[in-house]
Amino acid sequence: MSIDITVKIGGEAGQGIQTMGHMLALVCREAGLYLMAINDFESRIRGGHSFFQIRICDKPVQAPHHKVHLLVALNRETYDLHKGQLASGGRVIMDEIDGSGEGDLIALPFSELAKKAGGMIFANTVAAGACLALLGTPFELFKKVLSKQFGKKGADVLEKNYYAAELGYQVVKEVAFKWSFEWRADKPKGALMDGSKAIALGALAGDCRLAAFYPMSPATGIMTHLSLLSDRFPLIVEQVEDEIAAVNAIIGASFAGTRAMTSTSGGGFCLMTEGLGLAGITETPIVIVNAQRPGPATGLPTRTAQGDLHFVIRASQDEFPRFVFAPGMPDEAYEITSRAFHLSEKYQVPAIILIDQYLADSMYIAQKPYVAPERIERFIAQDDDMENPQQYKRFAVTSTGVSPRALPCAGKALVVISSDEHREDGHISEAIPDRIAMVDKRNAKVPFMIKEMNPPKEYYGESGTLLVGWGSTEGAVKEAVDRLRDEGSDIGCLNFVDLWPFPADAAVDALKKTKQFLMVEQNSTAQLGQLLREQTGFVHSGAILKYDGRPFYPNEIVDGVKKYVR
Amino acid sequence: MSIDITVKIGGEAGQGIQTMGHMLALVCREAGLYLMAINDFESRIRGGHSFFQIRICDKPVQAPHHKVHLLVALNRETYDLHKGQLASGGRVIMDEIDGSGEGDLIALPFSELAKKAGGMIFANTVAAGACLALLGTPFELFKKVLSKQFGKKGADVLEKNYYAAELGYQVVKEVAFKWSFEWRADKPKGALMDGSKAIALGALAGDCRLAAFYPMSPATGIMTHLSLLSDRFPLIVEQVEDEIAAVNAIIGASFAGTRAMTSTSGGGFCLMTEGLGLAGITETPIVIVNAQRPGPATGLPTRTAQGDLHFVIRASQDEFPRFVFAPGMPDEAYEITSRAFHLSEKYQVPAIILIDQYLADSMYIAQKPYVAPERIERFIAQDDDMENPQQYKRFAVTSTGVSPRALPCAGKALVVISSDEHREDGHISEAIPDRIAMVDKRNAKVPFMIKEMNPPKEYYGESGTLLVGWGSTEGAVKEAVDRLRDEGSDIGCLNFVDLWPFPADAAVDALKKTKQFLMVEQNSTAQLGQLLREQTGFVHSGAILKYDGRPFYPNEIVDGVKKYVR
Amino acid sequence: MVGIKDYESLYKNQWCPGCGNFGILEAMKDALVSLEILPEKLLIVSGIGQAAKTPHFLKCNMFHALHGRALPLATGAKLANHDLKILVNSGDGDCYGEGGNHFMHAIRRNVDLTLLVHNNKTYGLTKGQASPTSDFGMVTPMQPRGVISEPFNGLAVALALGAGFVARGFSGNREHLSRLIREGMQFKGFSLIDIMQPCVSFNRINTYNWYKKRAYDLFEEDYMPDDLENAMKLARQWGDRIPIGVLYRKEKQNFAKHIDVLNKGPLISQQYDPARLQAVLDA
Amino acid sequence: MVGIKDYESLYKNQWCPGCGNFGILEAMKDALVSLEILPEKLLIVSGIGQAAKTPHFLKCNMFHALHGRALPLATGAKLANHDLKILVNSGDGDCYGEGGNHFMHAIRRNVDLTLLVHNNKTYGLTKGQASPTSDFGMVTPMQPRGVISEPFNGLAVALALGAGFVARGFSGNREHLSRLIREGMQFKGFSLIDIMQPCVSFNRINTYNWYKKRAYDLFEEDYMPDDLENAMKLARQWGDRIPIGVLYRKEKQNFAKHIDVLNKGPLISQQYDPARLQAVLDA
Ligand SMILES: Cc1ncc(C[n+]2csc(CCOP(=O)(O)OP(=O)(O)O)c2C)c(N)n1
Ligand SMILES: Cc1ncc(C[n+]2csc(CCOP(=O)(O)OP(=O)(O)O)c2C)c(N)n1
Ligand code: SF4
Ligand code: SF4
Ligand SMILES: [Mg+2]
Ligand SMILES: [Mg+2]
Repeated sequence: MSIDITVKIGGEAGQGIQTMGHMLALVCREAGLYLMAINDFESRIRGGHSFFQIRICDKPVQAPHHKVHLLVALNRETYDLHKGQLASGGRVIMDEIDGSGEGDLIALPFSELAKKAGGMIFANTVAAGACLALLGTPFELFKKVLSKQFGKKGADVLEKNYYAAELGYQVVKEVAFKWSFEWRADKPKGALMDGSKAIALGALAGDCRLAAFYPMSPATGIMTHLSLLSDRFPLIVEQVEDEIAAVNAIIGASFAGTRAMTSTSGGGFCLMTEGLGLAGITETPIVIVNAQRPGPATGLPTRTAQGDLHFVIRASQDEFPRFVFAPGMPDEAYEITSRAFHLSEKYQVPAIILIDQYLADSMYIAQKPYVAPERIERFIAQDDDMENPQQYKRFAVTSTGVSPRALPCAGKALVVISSDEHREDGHISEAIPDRIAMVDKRNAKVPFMIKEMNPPKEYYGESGTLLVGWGSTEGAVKEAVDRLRDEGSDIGCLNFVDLWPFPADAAVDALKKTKQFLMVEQNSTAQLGQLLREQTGFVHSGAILKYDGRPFYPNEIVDGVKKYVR
Repeated sequence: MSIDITVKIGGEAGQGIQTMGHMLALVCREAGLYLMAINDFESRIRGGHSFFQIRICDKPVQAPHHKVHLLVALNRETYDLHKGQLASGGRVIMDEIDGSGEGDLIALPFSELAKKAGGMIFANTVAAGACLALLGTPFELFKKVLSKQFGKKGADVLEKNYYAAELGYQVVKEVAFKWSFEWRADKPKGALMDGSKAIALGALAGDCRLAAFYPMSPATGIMTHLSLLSDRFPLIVEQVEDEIAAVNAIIGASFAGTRAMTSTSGGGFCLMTEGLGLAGITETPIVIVNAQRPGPATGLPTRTAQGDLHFVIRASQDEFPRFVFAPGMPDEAYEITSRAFHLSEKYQVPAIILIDQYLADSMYIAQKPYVAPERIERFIAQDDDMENPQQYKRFAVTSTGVSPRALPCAGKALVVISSDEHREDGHISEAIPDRIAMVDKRNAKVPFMIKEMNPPKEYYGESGTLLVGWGSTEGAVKEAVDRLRDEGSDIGCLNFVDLWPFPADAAVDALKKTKQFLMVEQNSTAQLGQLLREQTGFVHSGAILKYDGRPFYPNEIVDGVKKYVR
Repeated sequence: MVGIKDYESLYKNQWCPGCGNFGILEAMKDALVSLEILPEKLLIVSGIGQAAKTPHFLKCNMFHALHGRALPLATGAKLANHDLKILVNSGDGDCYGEGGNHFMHAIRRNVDLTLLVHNNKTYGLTKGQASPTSDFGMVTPMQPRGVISEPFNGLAVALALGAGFVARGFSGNREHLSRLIREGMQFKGFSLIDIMQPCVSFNRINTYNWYKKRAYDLFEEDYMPDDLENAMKLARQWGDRIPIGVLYRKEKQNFAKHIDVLNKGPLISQQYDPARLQAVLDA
Repeated sequence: MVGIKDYESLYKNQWCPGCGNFGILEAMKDALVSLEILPEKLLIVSGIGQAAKTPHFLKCNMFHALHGRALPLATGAKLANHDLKILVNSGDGDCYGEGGNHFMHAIRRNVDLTLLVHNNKTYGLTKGQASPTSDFGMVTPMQPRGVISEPFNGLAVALALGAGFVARGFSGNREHLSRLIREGMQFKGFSLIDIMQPCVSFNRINTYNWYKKRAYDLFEEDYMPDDLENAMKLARQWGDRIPIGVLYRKEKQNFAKHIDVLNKGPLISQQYDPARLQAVLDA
């Protein structure tokens, strides 16, 4: 890669780190560059320490980089904490009131300039200006982005921002920066996308009409996005009293005929497990997004993890089919979400989308345009489809396990549903044949569901060693593979997205090609590794596990692999 | 066995079936016989159909029998439903107003006799009398039991019961019954025990002092037993507003220094999963009994199942150690419960006891006296144990993962606990080293916990084929093994009681001795079978699964095995 | 024309003979018939318990859901299709115990549905433990030394939270109860009818006779249910005299009316529009 | 002698500068000092949220528990050791949203502890969504078209359920609030103090000034908090004038007093007796 620069902006919560990061991202996108940015913040509103770290490339990029080329230190602490990550030749820009003198440090009069521009709220723009100037960004490009950002706020605000930007540019005019590069005026490569937004859009593409939820990091972003869009669609986003209400509300909505979803994280998902079982036994389609964070319990609310795989595939008492998907990147999250609505309704089972804080809150450039489906295939039975609507049986036994699903009050067919075990007509039954028929009916769906599951994604799948991961680690794992291959290793990877019902045959086909495989997971017990053994008999020969709440950097995987592979 | 007789009493809920069954059980116990009785009832209070089925033997017996020798039909429906189960030569006694004429039927004027004795409430005693008379029970024995039962209610009630019993005896005087046998006046072989009571007693033996719960079949019985005993012990049994309150209340009580438990079933357990994680991250000992019933959701509230194994071992987000035990019979349930309190406190982890409706509601003769522990070993740190109580750290890192546990307001040591990830002193921390240290600390307990786990119980463990089950199916599986061995099969069985952390080495040792093994489970996917593959790599070559909500009869297992083994 | 027999269920009743639920069931049928609601136009949502089995014993669309969770499920259904006529059957344990939080928030939300709480002051289906409404001191097998918490007053809580239709019925007075149900269903917004319901199997205190002696009819007293303070007083009246009738009634904008997108019709009837979505995707 | 500095935490505060929680924290310290409670004799239980972080910023025994679940956990602790002095810090979301059911049942149970609800009318820690107490119409990033449910009135609900000590405080009036906390802690039974707390980051409506203009002090008015109807009226008073002080106070037997076994002392102090158990086992 010719351009591969990481800029990190650090400071206290409330200093506008994300706003500034967003500005940089927009500028890069506008210039036709690729980027990938992570958001690191504490569970508090002001103070503490957070950062936004953006990696700017001229090729697609899907993981953060562990070395920082340019550090924007909005306070002294940031400098102290992160200077060790500087690439050799890397520089730090910091307000001169926070210190000066160190060789790598460019101390600048940010506050002074901000005040000159009109007040401290312009400090971000000044800093962004300085930062972009160092990178060699044409000033016009920054102006263009500023005008898009602040145009609506009136000429005065915009002018002041222009001026602040200019001040930032000028103050570093004389400073040389090793990674300054020539910006070509290319057109944007794709939308600026984070996992939360991609899922919100995917929900619309799945024709979701009720989103009921209770706020919980890192799942709230999805609902914020949906909420802002809700006036343009037949969509209600309703914040309810607790997660139990959320899951039951979406079951009610789905029963009544609209597609519905909720999003939550671990503790909230716990509270939804009984409802999950209700969807299971009543065969009501619903979509639940579980955005993972480290646990147990409250854990680390704003951090990332992959610790819930085992839990979600087995959550709720007794047995019933469900789908579980773990998309790797926003583009895939969009597709998976819309597909989850489709499959959930097709098979009348709950679908769970497992993401994590890393995917939810990180920014990517979408690699393809998102396409709205032409039409939504519904799987609803009308009176007209029935021989005799008065004889309608909601749980009629069929060879596929899927019964024609009518909606309440939509015709003559009465829809009778019970959370107790039931007869075909939906009324409670404790009779042995009814119980067996219903368990068998629900289980009968599984083989058909498995046929819908995609195999794990292979990347150099024929290699002697495979790294095996799932969900959001895909980007980091692939980059690690690239680097190791560059060093001459015979290595590839497998990324699992469609996780349940487990595509065991496909997994066997993929695993049997390799001599050994290593798990790469963000948990402490290699949950997918255990599942692979259970489902295929294949045993991983090692695992690179990270469970400190921070995402994988490709180099950590490279280093981890080297412990196993020489 | 020379004596092996099954008596079934069937009728509507509210007809006093259980009272009558209890009478028979007491009489048999009094005579030094063994017995095993199951309770089959619907989720309703009056009407419908239920039965009590007691198997009477002169040797220990631990499973029900599928053939009925004597059927007491308290209504016509019972006769119609169950006559097919009669052993050849089996008889039915029924009130003559419900019908007569059939060859196997002994129509008797029960209502008439009851009225003669003083009213319809004596019908049960009349029927019991007839039933016992047919079995050849000495009348004096029945009188003895009646006097224990009704003595407290006054002479009049007792006399009337004597009279009713006598009427019952006389009315069948002339009737010959194939399985009438000679009753020897032996002394009782043990206490009459059901799983619920055994667990309640085990909780007392574990020094449980707060039992908080929300009613839910089949878990309520445990609390009813405890409640009745609570005035004799330092014990509060508190019914709370929901299961979430229950689990949080016991965490609070345990934190404050008393051992505490709750009991529930699937849906309630779902609601407790977040609290389970709270116990996990705060390392607070608690004991949860999950009494399984068929699901998902409400399912079959009064029926039995083993569908929650996967769920309970993985319930709650992220990872933390826990114990899971599944006792096979009341004697073991007593031991396991008291041990669960001990181990939970020793390792500061939650312990889950998995039982089911079958174990909870069935009656057995205890095979050994239950012994109260001499003393309770507590694992509490006092100020005196500390170098400097003011420096006390609740989550101090140790080599075993277990930190000294002080109690709040018990000394100078301040106890600081957070459900967020924390430092050693208990305050919230998002720092990477703290997170890693705490995950590692919690995980460090696992190897020590595994050492506490007993291996699966072997019964003819060196055989060519093993049946593998867990929990309450033990009795039926063993009897099936006995029968198959009698027929010449080279077969044995393994019963898993200590399930988590999984004793993988012990399982391997047991499984490697056999050529093949078959799972016997009350679920539809062979959950333990899957777990065995995950944990040991061994794959079962077949499974005998029952998921209709009724317990296994040994003959079903025998028949099932024959499909695999010739 | 709708007749009682349109509502006859072929499914066999499972309640105890003499149970107070029968009176509620009949009153419901009366009200539905007099409102001329066809079974296929009615949706009943219920939780778990004896009360919650009610819809099985009628003929209608029904969702017999989880213990305590009928209200959020009904809310979701109503949001999806606000043309639905929804009745909720719940028990005192279901609604005020396990479901207590939803009860409060359903009131705040003022969704247009009618909630019938079959208040037998016990957990019937689980065999007679105390419920949140059991009287202080009530002895049960589970509370052998008597209940030691104050009974839950659903009517008072509803009033405190601004409920617009708050009523108490008695299952032993079918005509009166059916009137309450009718008025509740006609009310635009959330309506609560807490129903004194004898449980012949487990509640030996609050029997038919106990209630009959005490219940007095607010309709007969020409009580005007328009004053919150009076209503609150009546909600607390318990003992020798217990008022039955509408304690409070005040219509206000219901939930669906606040949601602009519902002006275009129920969510389920609106069209999916790929162009509109594509515009957002391309933005 | 207990002094303010005994309560200074070494753990760094995490609230926003200017947050109303600081006033509550200081008032708590004042009250604890004047009651001469030593840090090692105090237990604070809290849920999750900004409010619930409070005990970290004091020095004391503490259990910072799950979102919404502080009250049942505190109840369990109190049953285990009824000598514990327990304070509960909760937020409006924590207590009235996620924890609503426990709130109601804690009142019914009348466990002797003091509940402080830091009512900032928003979900602070999760970044400013509406909470159950947010005003009708309040616009947030999550409620872009405004809140469409009625605000939750915790005081009115508590009164409806028979709470014995019901008060409202204001974090901007430290002295007044510390008096409330003192009286609440001295009260034998469940005491509720709902505290108007400005959130400078997310609630731009209910600011310090907004409250200062409206709050009037019931102590100054010589209001007698012994009448339920008056209390109910005050609980509903909101708008131009908002009363702060004790709205209602009535002592009644608290939960622990009803439990015979506790006459022998706290559960944790009683002895395990193998003989007594063996007698039951042999019965
Ligand atoms: C989560 C959960 N907890 C507990 C139960 C068990 N349960 C079923 S019905 C019931 C109580 C019923 O009482 P109530 O709601 O008053 O109804 P009633 O039977 O008295 O009409 C309980 C506790 C359950 N089904 N689900
Ligand atoms: C089960 C669960 N759901 C959601 C959350 C996320 N959460 C944390 S704090 C909070 C709201 C806090 O609001 P409030 O209780 O009013 O406290 P404040 O921060 O305003 O003081 C939420 C929803 C959680 N931790 N657990
Ligand atoms: S138990 Fe009570 S409430 Fe339930 S059906 Fe019987 S009488 Fe009715
Ligand atoms: S977000 Fe609001 S409540 Fe939370 S600390 Fe900041 S000002 Fe206080
Ligand atoms: Mg009830
Ligand atoms: Mg708040």
